[in-house]
Amino acid sequence: MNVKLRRNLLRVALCLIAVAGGFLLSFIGMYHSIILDNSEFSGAGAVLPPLEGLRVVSEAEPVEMSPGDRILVSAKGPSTTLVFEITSPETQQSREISYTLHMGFKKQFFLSVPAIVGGEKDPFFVE
Amino acid sequence: MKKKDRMHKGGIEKFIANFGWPRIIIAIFLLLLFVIAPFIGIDVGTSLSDMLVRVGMNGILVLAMVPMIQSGCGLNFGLPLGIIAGLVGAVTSMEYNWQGLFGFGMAVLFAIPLAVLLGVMYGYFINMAKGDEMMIGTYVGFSVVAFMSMMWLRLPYRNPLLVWGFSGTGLRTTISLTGFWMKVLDNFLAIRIGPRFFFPTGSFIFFALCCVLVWAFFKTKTGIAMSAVGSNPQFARAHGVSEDRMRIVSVVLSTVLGAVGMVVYEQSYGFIQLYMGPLYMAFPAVAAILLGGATINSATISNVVIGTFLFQGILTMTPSVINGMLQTDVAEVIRILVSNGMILYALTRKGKGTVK
Amino acid sequence: MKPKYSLKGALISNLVPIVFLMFAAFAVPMSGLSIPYLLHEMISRLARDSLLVLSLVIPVLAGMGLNFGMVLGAMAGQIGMVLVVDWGLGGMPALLVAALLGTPISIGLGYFCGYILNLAKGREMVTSYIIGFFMNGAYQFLLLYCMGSIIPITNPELLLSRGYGIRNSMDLPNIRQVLDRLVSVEVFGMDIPILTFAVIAVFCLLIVWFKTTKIGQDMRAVGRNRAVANGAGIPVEKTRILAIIISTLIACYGQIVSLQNLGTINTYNSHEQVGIFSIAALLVGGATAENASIANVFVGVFLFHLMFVVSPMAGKNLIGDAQLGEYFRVFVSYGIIAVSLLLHAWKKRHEMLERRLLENDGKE
Amino acid sequence: MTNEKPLLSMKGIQKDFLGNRVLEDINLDLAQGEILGLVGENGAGKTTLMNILFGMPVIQQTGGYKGTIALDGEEVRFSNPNAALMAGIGMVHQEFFLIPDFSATENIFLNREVTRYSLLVEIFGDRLRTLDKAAMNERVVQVIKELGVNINPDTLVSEMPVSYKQFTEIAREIDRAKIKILVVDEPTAVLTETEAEALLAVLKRLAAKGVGIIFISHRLHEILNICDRIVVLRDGKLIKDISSGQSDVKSIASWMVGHEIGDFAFHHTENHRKTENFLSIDHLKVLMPGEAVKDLCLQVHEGEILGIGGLAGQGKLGIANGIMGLFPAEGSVTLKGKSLKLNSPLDAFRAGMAFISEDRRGIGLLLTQSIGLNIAFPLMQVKGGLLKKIAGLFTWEDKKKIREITSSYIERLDIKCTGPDQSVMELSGGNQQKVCVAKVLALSPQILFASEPTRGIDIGAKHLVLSVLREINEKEGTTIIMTSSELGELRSICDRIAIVNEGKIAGILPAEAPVEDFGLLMLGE
Repeated sequence: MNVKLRRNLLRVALCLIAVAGGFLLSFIGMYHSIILDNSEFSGAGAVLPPLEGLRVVSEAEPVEMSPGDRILVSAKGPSTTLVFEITSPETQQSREISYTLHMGFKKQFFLSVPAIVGGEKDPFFVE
Repeated sequence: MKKKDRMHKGGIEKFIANFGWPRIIIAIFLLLLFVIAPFIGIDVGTSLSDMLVRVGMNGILVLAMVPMIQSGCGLNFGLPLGIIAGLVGAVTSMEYNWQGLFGFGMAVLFAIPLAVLLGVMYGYFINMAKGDEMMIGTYVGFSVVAFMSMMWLRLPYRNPLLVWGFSGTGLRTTISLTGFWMKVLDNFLAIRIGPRFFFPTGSFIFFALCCVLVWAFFKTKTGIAMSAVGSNPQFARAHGVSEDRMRIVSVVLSTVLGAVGMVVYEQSYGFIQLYMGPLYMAFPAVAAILLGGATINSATISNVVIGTFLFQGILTMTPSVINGMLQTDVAEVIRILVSNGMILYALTRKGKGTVK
Repeated sequence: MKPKYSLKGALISNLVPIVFLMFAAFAVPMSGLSIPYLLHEMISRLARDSLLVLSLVIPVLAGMGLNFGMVLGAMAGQIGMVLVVDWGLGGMPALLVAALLGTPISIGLGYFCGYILNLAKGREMVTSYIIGFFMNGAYQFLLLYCMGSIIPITNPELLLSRGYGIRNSMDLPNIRQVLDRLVSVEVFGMDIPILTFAVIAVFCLLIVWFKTTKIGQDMRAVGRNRAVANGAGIPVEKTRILAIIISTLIACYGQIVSLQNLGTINTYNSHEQVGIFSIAALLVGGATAENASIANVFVGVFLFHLMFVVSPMAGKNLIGDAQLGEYFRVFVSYGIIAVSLLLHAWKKRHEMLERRLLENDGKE
Repeated sequence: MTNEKPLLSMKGIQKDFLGNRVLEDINLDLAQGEILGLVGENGAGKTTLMNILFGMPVIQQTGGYKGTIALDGEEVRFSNPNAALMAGIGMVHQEFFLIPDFSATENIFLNREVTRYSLLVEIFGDRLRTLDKAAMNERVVQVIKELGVNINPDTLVSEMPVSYKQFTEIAREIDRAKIKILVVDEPTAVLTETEAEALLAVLKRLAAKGVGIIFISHRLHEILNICDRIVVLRDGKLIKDISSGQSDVKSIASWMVGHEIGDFAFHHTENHRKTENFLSIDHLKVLMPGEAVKDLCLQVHEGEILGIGGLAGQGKLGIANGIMGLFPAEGSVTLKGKSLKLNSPLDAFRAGMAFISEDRRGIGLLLTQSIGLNIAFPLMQVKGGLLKKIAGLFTWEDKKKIREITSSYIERLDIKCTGPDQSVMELSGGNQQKVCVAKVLALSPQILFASEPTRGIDIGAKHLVLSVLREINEKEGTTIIMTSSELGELRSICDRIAIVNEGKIAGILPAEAPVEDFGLLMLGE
């Protein structure tokens, strides 16, 4: 292989690496806004009521949510894990449900907490 | 017949060579704008008046480029010095509440001695910095504007119409000329046709007068010597003409013209803008004369007149036509691109008629 | 032969920094600002601006004077930042992606600028200055009219209310000081942004190393004597274009570093001031249009910003008018450029005359 | 002399330059290890010959050359200087082709640096190789040792004495891998005697190593001292090719200067008012680059035509330029007992002097302006003529008078033009020179300095200019001091001829003196 060809291949490769790196970095560095909604969710057949005694742990500060609340949390990177702590007001028993969201390059997500907790396959809702 | 044809063709080629492609393109473009205008609901009369008013307003500032270009000092980016003198003249005349043509005259009268003073100083700088005149001129101009900004705050002007109301000292950023000598030249013998067309006769007479004076100056012994310094400094020196002195004279002349031009500008504009206002005022004037076909080392009165008309025409017509068509306001961007593009074109062109 | 070094010579060649140092010695007590505060400010500003000023060194090496065209690099950096913000990136990846985006834009703009400067040899400074203005028009056109209409902008918060065009200013909440804070050390209650300084140090080393390469040597030769360099077969024009491209690139990265430190972008003003301030800082540091070193960069940024911070307060305490101090520092930054250029032009002419006379004596 | 195949052989070289034949059928051989002395007056064709050898662009731009050049028996035709360098022909320039702020090493290796591989080369190309300073310094030390001089490789060229600069240039040339021929153009002109000796020794050493050297010089003693063979050029022709043992200074001088009388012989009239001490020049020193005058004394008589001759670079042009205030001058110039203020062109004009500059396009004319303005300008600026007052206030150019006076000169000097308003740029060289003459005639000066008044103009114009000079000398009694490189021309028109050498008057001879005498004076023998 002659020198010129080798170098040009190397240069092209480096450019490609740079572009790929840019994508990778965008993937890692992108902030997404996740809108969590704690109101009644009507999915495929079932109707899930809002949750009481809900506490959300995300990448930001933990937040408590009352029924009907809607909050915005932001998350960075390709995926994030949300933890929902639900303390039943009657029994004072709490359970934790963690949910991993794969975000990709999409910027905004609308998530219904009752749907997640209720194990719905498609907890997204449309505004 | 054939021969005549050929001559005719040669004539066109020569004309193009003399006139320069950019000028022709811009002239055609301007003409096109005037043709399009009525179809998109723009009143040609108003546009034409706008353009004429702005020509009268800016003409002398453009003329202020000529002496320095002719003496080989390049484009006068130090125009703010003259402008400062014009501002001081105007403010001083207003301090005494002088009105009408008298107020205007006094403003010019106050401005000229200061312009001479600043011009001499600037001339010495320019002579120290042969070969780098334009860059240094720019920054000398900027420094003086910033320095005067401090002065505007401190100078003992007391007329309540001029100074800040609450402190009683320090000139306002924008001072209205209403009640002083707003549009005294524009309105002098002005011609009005219909409700929309207005011809600022006074300003044009004054502009023409200045042009004739500059033209005549270049026919005098000093003027001829000055051109000689510009086109071949060694020749001038070999014939006993002091290059440095001629350059200073040209700078003084340019600065005085700048000062007078500024007063004219103010009366037409109706406002005086102090502080950082004059910072970039040299650029449109520089662009206009270059658009008129001047180069870094040669400029004529016709360059001034043609350039001012074309430049102001573009500036008035392009925004309104484009706004009419696209509903966007790109005036500022077009102004920046046209004026700086023109200057760039001139800077990159190999100096015509220079002997190295 | 004349003696090579003398105290007087050293004083004269460092006249500008010495004057500024004296000015600072007078103005610092007048301002009433505390030394720790000033020190903190200076460290922060050194981190912010050094890279931008550093971008001016290479074109000086190539004999092209002070590259006012560095604002093109700043524009490229800003375009990168705007896009990154729109895409919702944050943290270090955002800075890196902005730099990746700015790189091809800078190379393109640098090539354009270098090409034009080759057409205007001997008038490089004033031409690069006008190129800056000219491209500012293009920049405004791109951001005000193309973004949001031709170039998709998804984040409506960035756009003007009319639906296209970028807003006048934007906050960078997820980018603010990410580089500064990633690795920083606290000394006497001051955060020292180690990583930022490390980046600056890397660029300094690159420049030092660059001078030891063939291309660096070619640039020096082109800068010292174009005719001889050309005669020796060095591709003069290509070398000059390269110098401008490198300058534009460093300015692009410098602007990105500067913006992350500030945490906001003034979309239409940030870059305009960059050129004037950087050049003033370099000149204050004792550089000339023909000679600039890395030491000039740091001394210059320090002194210039010291004056910048101190003079409004000093003005206020001395005359009772902060606005006056404000104008004073504008006056000083323009004035210093004017005076430095003037001294430089004057010196150049005298040296030329002297050399001519010396040549004559040599023949005796 | 060796019998082997010559290293360089130029055959039938012929070159026309704008219709003028500047070289005619030159045949020249150079053997290995031979030092060839090339002598000739300025303009004899030495430079053109060397330019052809080097493939300088200027040769192609003016239509190439005829004839063949063979290097080691192989025909070559270089299209650019670099090709010549690659083929092993080096040149040491008269003006130093060095960067003053660079060290000796950096200059010697300019664009030929020894470099090392670095990783970034793979990405950014070979120009990112790093310099190997140590290797370069080592090689420089070696080369300098070869030359037998003592230069520190790190010394900046600007801090070197002149001779060291020359050595640096030679070092650069011999460091090129396969130098075969070295052309040295007037190397000793700027050197002191000891320095020159050292240089000659170096050249001899090089020749002993087999390098062929072409040595161009005006110092005939040096030529005779080191050259094996001497070639004399005159007016583009090869006059003599002789081994140095068979010639002497005197014969070389006469070959160079030639015997022919100039084209125009004017009748010498003897009715001048020869006032002694009309214009006396004492200890004049002029700092004119390339033409410095050093401590020159000269007496000019009233009404004479005094010729000033000498080789280029000796200072003959500096005299007029210095007195007319174009270059810084010291000393005293007295006109009719009155001392003249130096360094002031205006005072020189006011004292009744005028000047036709040798630099017609640079100093003599405003190229972009009209003929009328060019002719009127000095009169207007110096004497305030051709002006009229308007309203008693403004002095304005008097267009009508300017036209009149211009038309009269156009007629008198037969200036071929469309009218007084035509720009001077559009005229031919000869007509431009006529405008220059008209310009000074309009001043009707007492003393006229004419520097190279016929340089670069055609024969018709030449004759006209010379006869006009003669005419005003005879009719108006104008004292003329004419500087020219053409001895024949001086001899045809002047009463006396002063020869300048190394910034001083070498001697003054009547125009009728034998040519050899002039030649010897010129060469400072």
